[in-house]
Amino acid sequence: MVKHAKPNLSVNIGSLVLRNPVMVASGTFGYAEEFKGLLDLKKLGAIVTKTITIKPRHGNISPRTCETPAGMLNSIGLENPGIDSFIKNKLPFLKKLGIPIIVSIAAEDDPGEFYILVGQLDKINEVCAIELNISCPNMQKNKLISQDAGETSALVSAVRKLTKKCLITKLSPNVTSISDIALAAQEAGSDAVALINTLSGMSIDVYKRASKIGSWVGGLSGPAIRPIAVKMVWEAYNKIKIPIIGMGGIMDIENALEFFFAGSTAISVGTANFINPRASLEIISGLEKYMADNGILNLSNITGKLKACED
Amino acid sequence: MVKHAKPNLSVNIGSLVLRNPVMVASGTFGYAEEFKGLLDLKKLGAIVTKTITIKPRHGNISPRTCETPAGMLNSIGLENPGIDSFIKNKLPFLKKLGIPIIVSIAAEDDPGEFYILVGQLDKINEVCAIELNISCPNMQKNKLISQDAGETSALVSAVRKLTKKCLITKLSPNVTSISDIALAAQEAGSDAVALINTLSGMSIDVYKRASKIGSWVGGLSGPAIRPIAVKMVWEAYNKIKIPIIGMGGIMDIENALEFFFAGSTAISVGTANFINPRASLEIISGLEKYMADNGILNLSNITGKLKACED
Amino acid sequence: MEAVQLKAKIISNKKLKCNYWYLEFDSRIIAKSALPGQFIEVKTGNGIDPLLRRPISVHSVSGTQVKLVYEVIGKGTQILSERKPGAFLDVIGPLGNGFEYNRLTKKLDKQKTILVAGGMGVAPLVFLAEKIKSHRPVVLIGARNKEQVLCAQEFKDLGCKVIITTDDGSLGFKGRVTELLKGFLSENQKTGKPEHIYACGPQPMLKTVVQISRENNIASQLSLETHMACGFGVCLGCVVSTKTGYKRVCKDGPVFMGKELIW
Amino acid sequence: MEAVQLKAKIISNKKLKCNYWYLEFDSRIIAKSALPGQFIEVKTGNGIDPLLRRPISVHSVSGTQVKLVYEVIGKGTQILSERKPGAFLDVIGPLGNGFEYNRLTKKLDKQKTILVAGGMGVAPLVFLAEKIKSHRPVVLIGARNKEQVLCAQEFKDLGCKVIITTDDGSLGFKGRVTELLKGFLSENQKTGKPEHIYACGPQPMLKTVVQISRENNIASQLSLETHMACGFGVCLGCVVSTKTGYKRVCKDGPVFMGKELIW
Ligand SMILES: Cc1cc2nc3c(=O)[nH]c(=O)nc-3n(C[C@H](O)[C@H](O)[C@H](O)COP(=O)(O)OP(=O)(O)OC[C@H]3O[C@@H](n4cnc5c(N)ncnc54)[C@H](O)[C@@H]3O)c2cc1C
Ligand SMILES: Cc1cc2nc3c(=O)[nH]c(=O)nc-3n(C[C@H](O)[C@H](O)[C@H](O)COP(=O)(O)OP(=O)(O)OC[C@H]3O[C@@H](n4cnc5c(N)ncnc54)[C@H](O)[C@@H]3O)c2cc1C
Ligand SMILES: Cc1cc2nc3c(=O)[nH]c(=O)nc-3n(C[C@H](O)[C@H](O)[C@H](O)COP(=O)(O)O)c2cc1C
Ligand SMILES: Cc1cc2nc3c(=O)[nH]c(=O)nc-3n(C[C@H](O)[C@H](O)[C@H](O)COP(=O)(O)O)c2cc1C
Ligand code: FES
Ligand code: FES
Repeated sequence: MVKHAKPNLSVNIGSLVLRNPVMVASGTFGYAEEFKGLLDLKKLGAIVTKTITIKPRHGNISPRTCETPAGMLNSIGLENPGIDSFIKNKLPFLKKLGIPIIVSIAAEDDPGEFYILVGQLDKINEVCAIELNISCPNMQKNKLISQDAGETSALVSAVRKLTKKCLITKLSPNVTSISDIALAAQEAGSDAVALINTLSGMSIDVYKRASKIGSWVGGLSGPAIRPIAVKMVWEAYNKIKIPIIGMGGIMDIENALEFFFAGSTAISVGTANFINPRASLEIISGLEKYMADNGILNLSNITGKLKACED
Repeated sequence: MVKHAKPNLSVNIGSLVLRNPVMVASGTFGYAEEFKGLLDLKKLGAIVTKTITIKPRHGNISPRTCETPAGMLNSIGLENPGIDSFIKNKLPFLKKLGIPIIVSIAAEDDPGEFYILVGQLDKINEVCAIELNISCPNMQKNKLISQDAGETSALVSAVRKLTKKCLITKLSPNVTSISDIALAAQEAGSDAVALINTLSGMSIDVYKRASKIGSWVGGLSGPAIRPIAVKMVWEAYNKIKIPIIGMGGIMDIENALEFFFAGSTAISVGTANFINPRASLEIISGLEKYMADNGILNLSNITGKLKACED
Repeated sequence: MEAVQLKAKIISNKKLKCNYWYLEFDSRIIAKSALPGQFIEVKTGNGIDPLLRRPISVHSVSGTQVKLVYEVIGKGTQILSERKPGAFLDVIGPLGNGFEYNRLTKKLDKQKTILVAGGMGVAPLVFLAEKIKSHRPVVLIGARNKEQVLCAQEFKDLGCKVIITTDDGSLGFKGRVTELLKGFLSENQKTGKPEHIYACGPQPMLKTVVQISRENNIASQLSLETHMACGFGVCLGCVVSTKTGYKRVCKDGPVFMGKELIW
Repeated sequence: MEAVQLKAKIISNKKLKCNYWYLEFDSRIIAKSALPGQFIEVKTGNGIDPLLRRPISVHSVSGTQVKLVYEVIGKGTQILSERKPGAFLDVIGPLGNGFEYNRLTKKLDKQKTILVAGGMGVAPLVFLAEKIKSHRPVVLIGARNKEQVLCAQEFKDLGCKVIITTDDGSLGFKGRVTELLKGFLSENQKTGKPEHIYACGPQPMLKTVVQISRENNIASQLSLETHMACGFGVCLGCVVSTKTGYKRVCKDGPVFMGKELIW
């Protein structure tokens, strides 16, 4: 009976095949080692590393995080050990896990840095995909690459020439039209887009009359932004053909399903990792159960399958 | 002693003088009559009416609202009786209150509709100010006027020629750079900008596999969006000179103070009116107390007065 | 009477059975003015989760006390069920139009009025039955199963004739309350058919009730439910389509005449 | 030992005095491995308000039970204080490095160790005092007033010499605990000065303690507090500046050597 047929959770993202569609979002899972003992890492669909730059970055002054209604602000400022130290000290542990590793990278000043980073990562077999973080709100830039369709397309097509690996472009929600940017990434050869990075936000301690974040502004994440993220996934889904990796406030299976119905091929768990380190695994088993209970054999049968609401 | 000096809550917005800086936001207070008996309307700094169009509008299909984490989505679709019926049936009650009345207006199809609406309102003494709603996400437009600096500036300067009344331009947060749009409104002669309207959002009922909103997409409001709104007020404050009317998730005096420190000259209470109809009055008395306790004689002493955060 | 916002003392908040609870709060002003079919907007907890108030019908009124019956189905009602007697509940009410019965029932003979309740739908009908008990209304109650049949005794105590049906037949007839209504009407063809139906329950049930009442041309009043952001007519979020355009369920309703609705 | 996430049964959750509460939960695995200065990340309630966990120090351990002492200052601690015994608390722990004492204190004579606690700062120091009680540490406690002096008896029961000071002089000396520390050090110049200071409390106090310990060149260990999003080293949100760059208070700390910190 359909009800008992084993559902197939695997999905393809460009050349990348995932055993299940649940990843952990960049910057919310470190380099996985921190979660050793808190969950069985081998069960994850994929791990996206904290964003790496060429040189080590110390990151922004503290305080770097604060809580907001149903969300949080962060301004870490891409603190990371730099690509060489990452490869030497962090990658070995990740390789041992035997699950797809997606390395997130960013440029500090010059888009050209992406070429160098991609060049180095292209040589490493265990790196299954590269995520271009052109949407980090915490680097005191007045404009992000992903806030301009032209710059996005220029960068992606340049990088595309440098690697055959699966390329994921991560976009910022702080734009007038997410689908225009997503389309630009697709046309430039990106294998997928990751939606969404954090929204620029600010929270004020009225007693200190100061921003709660040391670098004044931070990126908003968590359940508060979920409706914004779901809407952007839905909007992009209706305009582009490449897979969408949906994220933004996913805490449990119900939230994850919203993103699949809105058009996500895979989803990413972010802030939830801080609150419930097992959230991602609970979503995987929840997804298996949901598909079995509803006789859904393949995820493609739910991705984007949104009905009109009859009152 | 300073502590006991009576603080002065009045603020100026263009030609408009408010006894206190606390308004109620368009669409969350109807035409005030609905709140009769729930609070003393005469104490409000100003009332902004539900947005009015030339013709009556039936609005969008239901369901029109749903709850989200620390927020809500709405897709009312500017249901309103039209300008003539508004003037005939709604305005008389508002006039009797003897407090500043700000009429919010929008065009259904053609920006030219704004000229007609402004023409009619310009003749009415009790209308102290006109708010140009060029940022309603619920009219199934692919682009809003306030999502384009050029269109914003064109509309505002055209309207500016038609009236000497205080002109407030209400902007959408769904833009790449809020300060660019705010600047365009200022240069075109707007007396103030109102920040922010709702963010485009979507929420899915995973059991029905349908959007919880009948018209699929809605506008996100409530505490969830406060950090986004505060950031946009702060960003605009650092770029423009005209007053900012700040709003977005203001529930109490603490929230209101965030907006003043971020650069608001006045603030507007929206979604909170549904949950605590007295929120606006509690904020007014809270503001009086805060100023008295801190020896602040004038609101200009806190607007935009944000300190760097020492850890 | 205009609705008021106040902090009312919780007198009791007890589990009835299954997930059904009843709560009594003290408010002379609301108790005095509340009418059958009206509801209260309750701030179930402090804080912002859930953010919005929850609408709950006035189940009945005694002295200065207002009684609510509610089912715990989610966050808000869960938190409400955890509130302790003695604590203060932030309420706005009474809200909505309520059932129309004085003018209507005055001329009716006994047993000419039928109350149809589906599940939680009994809540507002008890209050109504109290007001028109002199007319000995017939009450048809439908529920999923025996455990979920509510308030039957209360209706009986008011002198109503009560007929029960359950989806699984674990109590009374087996089947939906709308089928029960059909049967009841055909049986009573001869004895002179009822002249007014009051109904409250899930939307699909109400739609069927409207059909039945039209087929038998009997006047009907339905108490509707929609998602409500404000509950007092200001957000325009709760509309339903009627012959005269969109109407607000919270303010123009929640009670509508069957003939008004476009169903 | 690696930290674990588990649902631990609440054994007791009682008000101590003022806004101070203590809570005991049962977890053999955490009780067995927790060290003084380590902390627990507690999900204070279900739901998303507040969204994040709250870090609370291990106050002490007895058998399979872990004891926390906390002050109700906001949403999270308020909700925590409403949790009932028998319910299950979602905790992650033990977290952080904890105080270093074995190697250090082995060679020390009695009364050569000073514990300096400001306000809630007593919480982790009780556990430490227990471990090094054979060295008869001297405990300096500072609080706003008499009511807010915590755990004094517990330290005495462990055989510690306890000296108290309050801002308003309502108990013990009048003044800040850092002044008390200064005084204590000058007095004991002759009798051979202390050789190690452990301190926990508000940041301004800790900064002064570091100064004092530097002036008197005494080694010091401080337990720091910062806002924490995760508590287990992954978000990089809780950093403090040290001579060797930014360090995570939750993972590399919360205990730091005075000489490491750039203060
Ligand atoms: C005028 C009116 C009178 C009402 N009277 C009563 C009453 O007397 N007793 C009572 O128990 N309930 C009554 N209700 C329904 C009650 O308001 C909802 O059950 C309640 O709001 C659910 O809140 P929650 O946070 O517990 O559930 P939520 O977490 O908000 O929702 C849980 C689930 O229930 C669904 N749901 C939420 N609201 C409704 C609704 N209005 N109708 C149907 N499904 C819903 C949601 O879609 C979700 O799937 C009334 C509703 C209205 C509009
Ligand atoms: C490693 C560590 C160990 C701790 N151990 C204990 C303990 O044993 N007992 C105890 O009572 N508390 C302890 N704390 C502090 C405790 O975590 C906070 O008091 C708690 O998070 C406040 O949560 P809340 O939701 O009640 O207050 P919130 O609503 O989050 O905040 C209320 C007010 O308190 C302020 N505040 C919040 N967190 C902190 C903080 N970490 N330090 C100072 N002010 C803060 C906020 O800025 C706000 O003004 C510890 C903190 C850390 C980092
Ligand atoms: C503390 C923190 C650090 C983050 N760091 C990164 C990062 O380095 N690179 C990146 O692409 N996104 C980063 N993000 C964004 C997340 O990957 C994710 O896009 C965003 O948080 C929305 O998902 P969520 O609401 O589930 O957290 C970070 C988010 C948080 C909360
Ligand atoms: C139900 C609802 C209806 C609204 N209708 C309008 C409107 O007609 N015109 C308008 O300019 N803004 C409208 N808004 C937006 C509010 O005025 C306000 O900008 C927004 O809700 C953010 O503030 P808040 O978070 O305090 O609600 C509406 C908001 C809500 C929730
Ligand atoms: S719920 Fe707001 S108008 Fe009915
Ligand atoms: S709180 Fe996340 S790294 Fe310390």
